[in-house]
Amino acid sequence: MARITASVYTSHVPAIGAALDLGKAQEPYWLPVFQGYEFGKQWIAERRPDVVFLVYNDHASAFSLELIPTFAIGTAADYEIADEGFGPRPVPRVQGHPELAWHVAQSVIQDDFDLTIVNRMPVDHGLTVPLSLMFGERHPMRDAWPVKVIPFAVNVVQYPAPSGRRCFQLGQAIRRAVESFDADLDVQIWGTGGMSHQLQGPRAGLINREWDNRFLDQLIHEPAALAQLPHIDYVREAGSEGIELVMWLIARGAMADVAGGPVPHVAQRFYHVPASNTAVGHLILENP
Amino acid sequence: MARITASVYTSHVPAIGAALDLGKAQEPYWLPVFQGYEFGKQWIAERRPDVVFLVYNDHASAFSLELIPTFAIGTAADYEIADEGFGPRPVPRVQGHPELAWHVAQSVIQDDFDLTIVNRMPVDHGLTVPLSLMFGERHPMRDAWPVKVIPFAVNVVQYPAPSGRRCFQLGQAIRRAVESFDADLDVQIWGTGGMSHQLQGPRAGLINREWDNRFLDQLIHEPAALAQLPHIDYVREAGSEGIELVMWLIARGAMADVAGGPVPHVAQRFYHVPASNTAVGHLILENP
Amino acid sequence: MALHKPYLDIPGTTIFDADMSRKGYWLNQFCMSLMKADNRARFKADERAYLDEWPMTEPQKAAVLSRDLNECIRLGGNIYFLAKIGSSDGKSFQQMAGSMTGMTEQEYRDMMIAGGRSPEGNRRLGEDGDAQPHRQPQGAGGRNKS
Amino acid sequence: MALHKPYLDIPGTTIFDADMSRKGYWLNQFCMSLMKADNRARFKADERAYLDEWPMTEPQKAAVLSRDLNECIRLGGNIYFLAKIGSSDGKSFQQMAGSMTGMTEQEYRDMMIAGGRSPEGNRRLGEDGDAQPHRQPQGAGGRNKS
Ligand SMILES: [Fe+3]
Ligand SMILES: [Fe+3]
Repeated sequence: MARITASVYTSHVPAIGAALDLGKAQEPYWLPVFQGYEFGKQWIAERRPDVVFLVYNDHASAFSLELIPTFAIGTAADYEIADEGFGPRPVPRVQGHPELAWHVAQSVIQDDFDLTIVNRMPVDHGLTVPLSLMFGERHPMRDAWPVKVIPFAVNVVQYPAPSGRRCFQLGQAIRRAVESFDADLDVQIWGTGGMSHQLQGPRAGLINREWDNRFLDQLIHEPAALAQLPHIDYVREAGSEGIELVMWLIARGAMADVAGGPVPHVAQRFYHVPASNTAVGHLILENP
Repeated sequence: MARITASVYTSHVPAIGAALDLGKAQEPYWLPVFQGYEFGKQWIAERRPDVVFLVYNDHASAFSLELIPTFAIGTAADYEIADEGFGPRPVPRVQGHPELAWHVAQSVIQDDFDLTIVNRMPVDHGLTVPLSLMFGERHPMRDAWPVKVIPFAVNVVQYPAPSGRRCFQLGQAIRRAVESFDADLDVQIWGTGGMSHQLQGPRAGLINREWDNRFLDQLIHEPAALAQLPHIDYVREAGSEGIELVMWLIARGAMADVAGGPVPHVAQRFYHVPASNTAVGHLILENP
Repeated sequence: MALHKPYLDIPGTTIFDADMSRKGYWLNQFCMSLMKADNRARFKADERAYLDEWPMTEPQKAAVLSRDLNECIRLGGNIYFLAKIGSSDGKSFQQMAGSMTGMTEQEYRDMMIAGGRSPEGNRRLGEDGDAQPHRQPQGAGGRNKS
Repeated sequence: MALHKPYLDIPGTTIFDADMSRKGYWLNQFCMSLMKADNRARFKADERAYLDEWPMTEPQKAAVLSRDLNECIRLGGNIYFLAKIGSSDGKSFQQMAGSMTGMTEQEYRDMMIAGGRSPEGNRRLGEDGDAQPHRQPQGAGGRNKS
């Protein structure tokens, strides 16, 4: 049977991708950011999963205003890298896991989540920056990512995003689906985006260090309570783009303790301000 | 406040559209079909709604396998007529109601239904045949449909379709959303598709008159029980394409009695076999 | 794997599930392209050449060329997609559906006018209805065979 | 109408809700077109001519031409769409975000390095934080004004 071994949480700031791609990772501005991921890179090298179920949001790359899915699951065999306006990031294409993706899609739709199934979806920095942070630089042609990826895109661009409560419930359904897949696979679920940031208007640049750290505390210790937080609190406290943090609740909902299992082990916790406009947060939780 | 005044249920057989468009409505084969809608045409002329919330399924017209939304709500101002392989049906374009559509979209997403919002969607026979049946022939250029339409597309092509239970709950959420819209609008909700039919394989042509009529009975009198029917029962008893009938449960869920209001009045009930491959069923339920 | 398929015991019926959808992806996407008049014209002008533009399997292309809809479905086609081929040919949905039974057009039409195919004996494999595998093809198709 | 908007009391912030999305539909779809290199080249070659291909309002076109992102947002633009304009110009997201505050690039960068904008006084309209309407524009933009 497949199993969820761990969940990883990380911001997916586009400037982090640009810093990597332009060889700036050693500059004083960026060094502390990448140092925060040194542990994660070693950790994942030692316990490489077969599949990463990667929860992220599309930033008007695959989805325009023509069509806005609340939840979209990628069931394709591979995914091209989106051109976000300056050419695609120089990273390998992303290989999917159609069997598991379809299995999860079918299972959670039958569990009353109204997914959109997607077979063609260019993936943007929301998905590729976390891969780069955890797996380091990869040549776009000569290398490949060392894992299969199931992209799971959440709408957080067009109001209203799904509620934290809904995301947390979805995570639980995803865990049930993964555990009913009858191949021997190690699966990690990643929640990306956030932490506090606002990219627009006179309030651009908002950072809320206290709120972010409370969010990390609660995510670890009382996720069900955190999942009740209304949308307006994210925006008011963590900036208009801080709403991306609801995606972390999907990954958290998939951990064993939520279904009565053991409490997860906190393998890594990291917080840094700033990366460009954004507070960077990163957690690794292991199912014991 | 806006209110749901009635629900209309009807098959949306493409051949019915073709019969109308080719002037065959008076032929002996088709006459009994159209006679079954004479009442509805008069009824709706007398109590024309401002908006029809039209639940239907796309038949591989707007949505290919690239992207398959479980539930898609149209929020556009207008919709082109799909070319299903022999040119678009010669009927007027469909005018939307963006304000109410967005209101419903926002409300039901916040009510934990994971809709896809769509602003560009050619509409096929699933949507236009019911309009033709209820409003009669309309010239594609000189005429317009006499109502605004909110297209609501449900996936019943790619297995798994949403469950009857989910559809019935969604109808309840749609009713709450419509009733919280603060403009004075009469809204009808239509559920389309079905009844028993199978379009594929050696079992093509399956019709189950007894099952269909029991479905109509239950839809009227005990919809909550009917909503528990599993997918497999539709396929086994009403043919592989009989699964379209889950869409009727969305419309039924939006009726007042489901929320503790008065029992609906059955204004019309009609059943006829065949139209092409399909059993035609038609109901009109009024909220008293 | 591990996808629960409670519908496999229904005779003469293919549910368009995940496995079929993956198998038939390009076959169905080819069909979808026939919604554009230009593509229909190109297809009709040289079917083989048009099919060769698509990453379909050879058996899928052969099934399209011979208009064998049962075979198309076996190879992952979905009837709503396949219907675009029939539409391009000027065929009605009744002609397409009937073609999968082995009946002549008139036989199928008569069956429908008489109330359609009965569900009796056709609910589960192993019963004795007219949609069961051991009774294919039906109608004139069956008589020609025997 | 009747859409509940609990977020209207947050200063310096526009939530991309239904009304904004309808207002900005073509502005955002224009931005989306800049994801293709060909379109970027055509836009850069003659911005006005490229904009005229889109059913945008004149104020929307003017806001794009002058790269006034606050105005673009007021007219229905969403920052993730508008970012395609900045990318076409070779601007970073930090430059784009900073441009909406009135600060110079260096001022905005310094604010971020110092820990970012504080939420204090910026949670609700009527407080006295630096994102409040009566304190705009900020930084050098504000000094130039006064
Ligand atoms: Fe993001
Ligand atoms: Fe249909």
